[in-house]
Amino acid sequence: MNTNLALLLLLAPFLGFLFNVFFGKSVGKTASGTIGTRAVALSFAVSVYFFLEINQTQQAIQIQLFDWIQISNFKVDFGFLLDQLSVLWLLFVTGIGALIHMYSISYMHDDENMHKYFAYLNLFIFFMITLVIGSNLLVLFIGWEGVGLCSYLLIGFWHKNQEFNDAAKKAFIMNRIGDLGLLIGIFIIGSLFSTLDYATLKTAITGASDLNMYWISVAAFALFIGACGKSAQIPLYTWLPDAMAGPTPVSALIHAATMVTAGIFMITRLNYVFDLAPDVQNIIAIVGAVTALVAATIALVQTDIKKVLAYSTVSQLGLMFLALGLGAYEVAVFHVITHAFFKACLFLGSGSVIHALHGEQDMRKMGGLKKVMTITFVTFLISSLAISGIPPFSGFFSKDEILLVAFEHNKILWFIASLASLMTAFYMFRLLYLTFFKEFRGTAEQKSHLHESPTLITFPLIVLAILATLGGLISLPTNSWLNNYLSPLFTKVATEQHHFGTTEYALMFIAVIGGLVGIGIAYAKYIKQSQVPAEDAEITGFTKVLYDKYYVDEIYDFLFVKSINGLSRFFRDYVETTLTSMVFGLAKVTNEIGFQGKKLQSGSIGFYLFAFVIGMCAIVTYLFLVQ
Amino acid sequence: MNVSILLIILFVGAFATYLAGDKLASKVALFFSLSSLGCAIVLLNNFNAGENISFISQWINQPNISFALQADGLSIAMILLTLALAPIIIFSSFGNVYKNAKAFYSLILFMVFAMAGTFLASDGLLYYIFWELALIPIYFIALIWGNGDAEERKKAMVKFFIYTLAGSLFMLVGFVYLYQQAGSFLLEDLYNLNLSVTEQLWIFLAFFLAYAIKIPLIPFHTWQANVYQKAPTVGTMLLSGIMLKMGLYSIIRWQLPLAPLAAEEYKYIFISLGIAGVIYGSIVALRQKDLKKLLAYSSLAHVGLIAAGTYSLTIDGLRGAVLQMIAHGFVVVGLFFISEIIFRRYETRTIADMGGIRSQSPKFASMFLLLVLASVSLPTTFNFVGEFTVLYGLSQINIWFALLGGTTIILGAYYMLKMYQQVMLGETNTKAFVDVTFQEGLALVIILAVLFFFGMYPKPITDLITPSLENILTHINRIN
Amino acid sequence: MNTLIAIIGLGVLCLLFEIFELRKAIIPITIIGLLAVLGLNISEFNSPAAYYNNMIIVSKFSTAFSGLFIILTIFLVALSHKFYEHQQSKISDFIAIKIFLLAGTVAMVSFGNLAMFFLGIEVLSIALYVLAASNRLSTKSNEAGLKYFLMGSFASGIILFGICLIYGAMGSFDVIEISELSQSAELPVWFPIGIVLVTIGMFFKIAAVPFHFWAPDVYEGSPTLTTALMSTLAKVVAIATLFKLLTIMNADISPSFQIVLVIISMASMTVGNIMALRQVNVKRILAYSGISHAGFMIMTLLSTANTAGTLLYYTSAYALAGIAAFSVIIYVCKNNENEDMVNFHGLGKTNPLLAAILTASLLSMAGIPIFAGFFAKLFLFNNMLQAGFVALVIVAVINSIISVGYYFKIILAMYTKEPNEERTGTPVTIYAVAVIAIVLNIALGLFPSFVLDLLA
Amino acid sequence: MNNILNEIGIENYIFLSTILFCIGVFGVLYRRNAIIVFMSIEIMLNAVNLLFVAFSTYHQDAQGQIFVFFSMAVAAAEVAVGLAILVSIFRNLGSIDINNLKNLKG
Amino acid sequence: MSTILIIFCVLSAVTIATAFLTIYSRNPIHSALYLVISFFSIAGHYLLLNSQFLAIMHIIVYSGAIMILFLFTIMLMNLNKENEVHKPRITRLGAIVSFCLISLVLIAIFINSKPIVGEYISTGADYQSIKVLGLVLLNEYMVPFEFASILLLVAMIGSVLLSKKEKTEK
Repeated sequence: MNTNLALLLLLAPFLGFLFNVFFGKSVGKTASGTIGTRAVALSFAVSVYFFLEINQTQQAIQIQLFDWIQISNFKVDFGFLLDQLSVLWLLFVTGIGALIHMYSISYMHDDENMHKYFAYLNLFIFFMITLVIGSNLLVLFIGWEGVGLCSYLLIGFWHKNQEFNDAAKKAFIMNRIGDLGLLIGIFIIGSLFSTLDYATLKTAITGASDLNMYWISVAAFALFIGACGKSAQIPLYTWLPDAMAGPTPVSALIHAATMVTAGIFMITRLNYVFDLAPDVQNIIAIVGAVTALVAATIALVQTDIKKVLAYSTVSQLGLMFLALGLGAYEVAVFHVITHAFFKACLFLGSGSVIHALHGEQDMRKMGGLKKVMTITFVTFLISSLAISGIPPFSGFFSKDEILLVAFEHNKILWFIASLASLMTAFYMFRLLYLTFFKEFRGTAEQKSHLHESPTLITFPLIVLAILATLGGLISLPTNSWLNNYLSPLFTKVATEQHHFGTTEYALMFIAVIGGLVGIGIAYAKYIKQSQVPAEDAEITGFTKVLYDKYYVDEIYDFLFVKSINGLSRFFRDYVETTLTSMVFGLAKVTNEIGFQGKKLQSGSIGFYLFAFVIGMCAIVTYLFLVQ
Repeated sequence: MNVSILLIILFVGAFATYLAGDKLASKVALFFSLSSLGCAIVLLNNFNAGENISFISQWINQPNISFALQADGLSIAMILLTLALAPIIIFSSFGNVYKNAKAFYSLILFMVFAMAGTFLASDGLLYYIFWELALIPIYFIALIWGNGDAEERKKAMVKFFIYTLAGSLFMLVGFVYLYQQAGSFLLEDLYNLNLSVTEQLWIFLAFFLAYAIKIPLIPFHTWQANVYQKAPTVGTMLLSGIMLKMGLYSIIRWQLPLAPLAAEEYKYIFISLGIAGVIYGSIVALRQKDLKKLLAYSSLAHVGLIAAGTYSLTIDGLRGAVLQMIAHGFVVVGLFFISEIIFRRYETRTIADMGGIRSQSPKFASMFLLLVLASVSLPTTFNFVGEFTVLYGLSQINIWFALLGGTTIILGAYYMLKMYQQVMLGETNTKAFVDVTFQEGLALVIILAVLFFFGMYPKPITDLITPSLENILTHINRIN
Repeated sequence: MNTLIAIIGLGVLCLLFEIFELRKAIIPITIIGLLAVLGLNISEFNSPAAYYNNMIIVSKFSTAFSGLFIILTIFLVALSHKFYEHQQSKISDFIAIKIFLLAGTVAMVSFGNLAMFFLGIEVLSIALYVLAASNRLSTKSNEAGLKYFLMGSFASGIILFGICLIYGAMGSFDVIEISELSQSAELPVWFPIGIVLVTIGMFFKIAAVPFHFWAPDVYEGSPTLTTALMSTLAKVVAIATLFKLLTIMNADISPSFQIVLVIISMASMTVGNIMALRQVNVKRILAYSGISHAGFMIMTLLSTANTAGTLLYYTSAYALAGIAAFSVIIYVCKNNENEDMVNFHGLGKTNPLLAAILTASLLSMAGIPIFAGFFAKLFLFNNMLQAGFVALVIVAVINSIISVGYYFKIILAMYTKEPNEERTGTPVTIYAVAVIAIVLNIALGLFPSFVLDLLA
Repeated sequence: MNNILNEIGIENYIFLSTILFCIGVFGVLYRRNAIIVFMSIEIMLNAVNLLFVAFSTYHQDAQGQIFVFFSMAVAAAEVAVGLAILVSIFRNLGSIDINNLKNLKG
Repeated sequence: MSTILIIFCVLSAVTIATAFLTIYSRNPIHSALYLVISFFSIAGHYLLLNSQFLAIMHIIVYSGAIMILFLFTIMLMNLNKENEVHKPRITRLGAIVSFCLISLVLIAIFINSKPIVGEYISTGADYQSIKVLGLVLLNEYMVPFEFASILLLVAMIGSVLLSKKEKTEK
C-alpha cells in the first residue's frame, strides 16, 4: 500500500511530464497546464496522506524497490524513506508546486512552448520528490542532479536568447561544482561506513565508538560544498541571481521555495554527521552569516525587481545556513518553510507585476501599481512584512529564532545576522515603495494596459499570503510543534525550548526595531523624498560596487572562465601541436634520413665495391684482429 | 553451441555482404549483425545457465598456439556491447549512400568480427591477431570513405595506422617473451607465471604502449582527433564506440594480471596519467571548432577516467570501468550519430556554422540533449553508474584522485553544454533543419533506451561481470 | 638427386622443343613437368640419402627448400607466358635458363661437396646475369646486367677464395669431412677466414648491408620478371644455402661472429627500410624491402639449431608475397616505361582484385596478421628471444613499424588517387599466379604448422 | 723429387696469392674500363687457383686441382656471358666506361 | 737460398708486376698482353708445384681461350686507344685505400695466425698425374663434372640470348 502510494507520489508528476512531452502540443495549452497541475496536486494529496500517517504513527516508512548500484563494500538500493523530514518537505514542495503550476497556466499562456514548460515543471517536481524521499544519499543525488537539470532547462526556457542560455549553463555548472563536493562526501561516507543508507548510517554513527573524526570532518565539509552549490552560498552563489532569466514562476518554485533548500534538507538529513564535525559547523555558520550580509548589501541597490528578490533569497538562505551551522536544524527548517511561503508569494507577486507590465522588470520604470493591482499589492505587502520580520507574520518567528540561536553562540554572528535583517527590511520596502507607490514611471503604452492579474494568478498569491501570515504558528517560541515533530530526527537533544527571559525578549525587540528602522529608512527615502534609483550610468562610488555585485562575476570570469578558456586555447594551439610534432617528428626525421640516404646510392659500381671491400675488411678485422 | 559461432556468423556475413552487391549490402550486413546479436543473447542465456561456451583447439604446435576462445562474464559483456552497437551503427548509416557499398559494409562486418575476436580470444597470440586485424578494415574505411581533403586524410590515416601498429608490435614482443617463460600463449598459463618485478615492468610497459595508443591516453592521443574527424562517421563510431574499448578491456584482461607487481608498484603513475587525460581532454575540448573533434576530445577525457579506474586495481575501479566502457560506447556512438545527422542537413561539422536547431526540430533537440546529459553522466543514465563506481574506486586509492577525476563532471558539463548551446540553441538559423527521420530516430531511441534502462537497473550487467572481474583480481593479487 | 636430374632433363627438353618448333607448348609442358618434379621431390622428402660420394645430400632441409624453389619457379614460368609475349622466338631460351637456374638452386641447397656448392651458385649467378641483361635493347637492362655481373663476379671471387682457404685448412671439399674435422682438431686460422669470406659472398647474394648496393639498381633495371626472380627465388636460395653451410660446417658459431651477424642484420633491416621510405619506383621499394627482409632472414643464422623451420616459413611467406606483388606489377607496368608509383594510381578502382592482392601481399610483407608474413616474424622473434637477442628483436620491431610507412604508400596510391589510365585485358595467367600465390600465403598464415613442422 | 713446399713454405704461396688477389680487387676498384675490371676479376680467380694448387700440394690431394678445373670452367662461362653483356652495352651506348652507367641510382 | 726458392721469387715478382701492370696500363691491349704474361707466370708456378697437366690446361684455357676472347672484344670495340680518362681522384684514393686495407688485413691475419707446425712430409703418393686427376674427376667428381656442363650450357644459352635479335620485331 505504502509502496504503491509512494510510487504514485513519485510517478504522478513523471507521468505528467511524459504526457506533456508526447501529447502536450496536441492537447492544447490549457489542457497541458491543467494536467501538469493535477499531477502535482495528486502528489500533494498523497503527501498529505503520508504526513497524517507519519504524524500519527511517528514511524518512518522505508520502501525498497530494487538493487541499484553495486559497490565493493556495500550496495545501493533504489528505495524511499518517508519520515518526518521528508514528508514535511514533500508537503511544501508539492503544495507550493501545485500552486505555482496553477499560476503558470495563466502566466505562460502566451508562450508557444507551454507544454514543454509544464513538462519541465513536472519533471522538476518529480526530481524534487526523488531528492526528498530517497532512502540513501545516492537516490538523493539523482534528485539533486535532476533538479539541477530542470533548473537548467527552465532558466534557458527561452532558448533563443543566448544570454539566458548562458545563465542556464552557469547555473548548471556551478551546481555541478557543488555536486562534485557532494560526491566526494558520498565516497568518504561510503568507505567509512560501508553504507549510504540514512537509517543504517545513523545507527552506524550513533553506535560506533571509535570514529575517524578527520575523515568525517572532510566528508562533512565536502557535503557542505555540495550544499553551497545547490543553496547558493558563498562562493557558489552567483548563479542564482542570473537564474532569474527563467520565467518568474520558475524562480518562485525552484530558485526560492524548493530547489535551493535542498542543501538545507541534506544537511538536516545528515545532522548526525555534521554534529561530529564542529569545525565544519563553524565554517557553515560563518559562510551562512557572510552570505546573508553580502547578498543583502547587494540587494540594497539592485533595480531589477527579480534580482532584488534573488539576492534576498541568497541572503535568507545564508541565515538558514547560519542556523544549520549552529546546530539548530529545526530552526533552519522552520525558516525554510516560512521562507518558502513568503518568498514564493513575493516572486509570484513580482511575476504578476511583470505580467502586467509585459515583461518590464526594472523598478525604475514601475510605480503606482497599488491602485490597479490591489490583490497583488496586499499579498506583496504581507510577504514583505513577513520577510522583514515584523510580528505577527511568519518571518518574524523563524528569523527571530535564528537570531536567538546566533546570539547564544556568538555575538558577532548575531550582529551580522541582525544587520542583514535590517537591510532586508530596507530593500524589501524599497522594492515595495518603488513598485506600488507614487506615480507610474513607465511608458504610456504600458500604462494603458495595466490590469490586475486573473484569478489563476491571484489565487495562489492569496493562499501563499495567508500561509506567510500564519506560517509562524507551527513553531511558536514557547510551544513549538515543529520542534517536537522533528525531534526524532536528531541525535542531539533538540535545542532546548528557550527559556524566555529578559535577554530573549530584548533581542526580539531589537530585531523588530531593526526591521522597523529598515522600513523607516526606505519610507524616508522613497516616499518622503520620492527618490528613484539613478540610471546605470550615473551610479558611482560604493553604490556602484554594490550595484555591480562586488564584481564577483567579473572576478570569477577572470579567474576561472577566462583562464580555463585561455588554457584550452593554449593546449589546443601549442601543446597539441607540439605533441603531434614530437611524435610524428620521428617519422619526419626517418623520412629525411631516407631522402639523404638516396645520395649514397650513387649508381657508381666503384663506390658499391668500395663499400663491399670496406665492409669485408671491417668484418674480417673485427673477427680476426680485434678479437 | 559455443562462442565461435559468433565469429563464424560475422565472418560469413562479411563475405555475404560483399557478394550481395551494392544495393543489398547494407541490409545483408544488418541482418548478419542482428543475427550475431541474437546468437550472443542465446549464448548469454546458456552461459548464465552454466553451460560451457568456450572453444579451444590446438592451432600451431611449435610454437604452442591454440585457437582458444573463452567467454567469461567480462568477455560476454564486451561482446554484447560490440554486437549491440554493430547493428545500430550499420542501421545509422542507412541515411547515407556510399560508393562501393558492398566493400564498405563488408569491411564493417569484418572489423566487428575482428573486434569480437579480440574480446573472446584467450590465447595471447590469437588475441594479438584479432587485435591487429581490427586495424585494417578501419584503415580502409577511413581512407576510402572518409571526408575532408584526401591528402590530409591520407596522412592522418597512415600516421594512425603506423602509430597504433607501433604500439602493438611491442605488445607482441611482450607476448613472445611471456611465451618463452610459460611455453604457451594460453591465458591461464600466462596468468600462472611468476616473473620478477623488472620483467613485469617491461612487460607492463610494452603492453601499456599498445593500449595507451589504442585507447588513447595522453600523451599518445595525437592521432585521435584527426582520425575521428576525417573518418566517415560510421568509422568514427566503430573506433570510439568499440575499438577503444578493446584497449581498455585488454588492460583488465591482459596487462594487469600478467604484470601485477608492476601494476601495483606503479599504479599511482598510471592513474595520474589517466586523470591527467581527463582534465586535459576536457580542457582541450572546450575550444574545439569541429564537432567531431570536440567529441573526440571528450572521448579522450572519458577514457582517461576509465583507464584510471582500471589501474586502480580495485574491484570498484574495474567494475566501474567496465560499466563505463559500455555506457560510453553507447553514448559516443549516439553523439557521433548526432553529428552525422547535422552533417546530413547542414553539410558542415563546424560548430560556428550551426545554431538555432532546437527551435526547428524538437525531437532531435530532445534526443541530443538526453545524450549530452548521459555524456555528462547525469544520474539515472548508465554513465552515472559507471562513473560513480570508478570514482568511488579511485577515492579508495586516494581521495585526490577522485576529486581530480571528478572534475570531469564539471568540465564535461561545461564543454558539452557549451557545445549544445552553440549547436542547438539561439536564434533560428536561416538554414532549414528537418527533424529526425524515423530511421534516425529509431537508432537514437534504442541507444537512449539502453542508457536509461541500465542507468536505473545495471544489476544484470553488474552480476554478469562481477565474478569474472573478481577472478581477475585474485590473479592480480596472487602474489601479494 | 632424382629431382636434380629431372630438372636438368626438363631444361634440355625445353631446348629440344625449340628445335622441334613447339614453342607454344613449352610453358604448359614445363609447368606440368615442374609439377611432376615437385611430386618427385616430395617423394624424396622422407628418404634422406647421400648420392655419388656425398656430392649431393638429400635431406629434409634440402627437399623442403627444393620444393619451395620448384613452386616459385612454376609461378615464374607461368608469368613468363605473358611477360615474353613479344619475345616469342626466345621463349625457349628464357624458360630453359630458368629451369637450369632451378637446377643450380637445387644443387645449392643439397650440396654435399663444396664443388657442387660453387657450381650451383655459379649456375644461379650466370643465369641471373643473363636474365638481368636480357632486355638487350634497354639501356637500363644493360646497366643492370653489367652491374650485377661485375659485382657478382667479384663476390664469386671472394667465395672462391673462401672455399680455397677452407680447403687449405681441411684438405677436403666434403662437407661431412670438414664438419668432423672442424669439431675435432685445432684448426688453422684459414678455416674461419674461409667461412667468413664465403659468408660475405653469400651476404652479397642475399643483399645484406653493406653488400647490398647492387640490389636496388639491378632490381630496377632488370626486366620485371627477372626482378621477381631475384627478389624471391635468388634471395631465398642464397639464405637457405648460407644457412645450410653454416649449419653443416661449424656447429657452433662463435660469439664474435654472432655479433657480426647481429650488426649486419640490424643494419640491413634499418638501411633497407629507411631507404625505401622516399622511393617512387615500386621495384626499388621492393628491392629495399628485400634488403630489410634479408636482415630478418639473417637473424635465423644466430641460432641455427632450431630455426630451420622458421627460415623455411619466413622465406616461403616472403617469396609468395613477393610473387603476388610482382605479378601485379607486371600487369600494371606492362605498357609503361618505368614502374613508378604513378602507374598504380587508382588501381583500387580500375582493378580491385589485383589491388586487393597487392595490398594483401604488402600487408604480408609488413607483417600484419593473418598473412603468413606476420607469423614468419612472430616465429622469428620467438626464436630470437629464446636465444636471448632482445635488442635485435626490438630493432626488428622498430623496423617493422618503419616498413609499414612505405608499404602503405603503395596502398594509398592505389586507393586514394584517381586512375590515370584505362586498364584493359584480363591476363588469366597473371591473375591465376597472383591469386594462387596470395591464397597460399594466407593458407600458410592459417596453418603455419604445416610448413613449420616440416623441419622440426 | 723433393717436395718444393719444404723449400718454399706454404705461407709464401698464401702471401703471393693474397697479394695477387688484392691486386685484382684493386683493379676492380681502380679502373673504369669494364674490360679491365673484368680482367682484374680474372686475376682474382687466378690468384685463388694458384692457392688451390699450392694447397693441393700441401695436402697431397688431387681434389684441389680438380677444383681448379671447375674454377676454370666458371671463369670461362663468366667471360662468355660477361663479354656478351659488354658487347650489348657497347652496341647501345658506344662505351664501356662503367662511370657512365649511373642511370640507376637513388 | 735454393734454386727453387729463387725461381719462386722470380716468378712471383713477374706475376705480381704483370698483374699490376695489367691494371695500371692505360691501353687495354697492353693490359691484355700483361695479363697473358701474368697467366704464363702462374703456369710457371704450377709447373714448379709439379702439376704439369694443370699448367698446360691453364695456358690453354686462359691464354688460349679467355684472353683471345678478351682481345677479340677489345678489337671489336676498337678500344686500343689510351683514351680512358682516369677516375676522379677521390675514387682512385678510395681504391688505393681499400687495396692497402684489404692487403694489410689479410696478410696481417695470416702472419698473426699460428705458424704451420712440423715438417712437410711427402708421402710419395701420386696425386697429381693425369691419371690420378682423371680418376678423381670422373669418379668422385663425376656429378660436379656433369654439372659444370650445365654451367657451360647456361653460359652458352645466355650468350646466345644476349646476342640474338628478336624475330618478332617488325
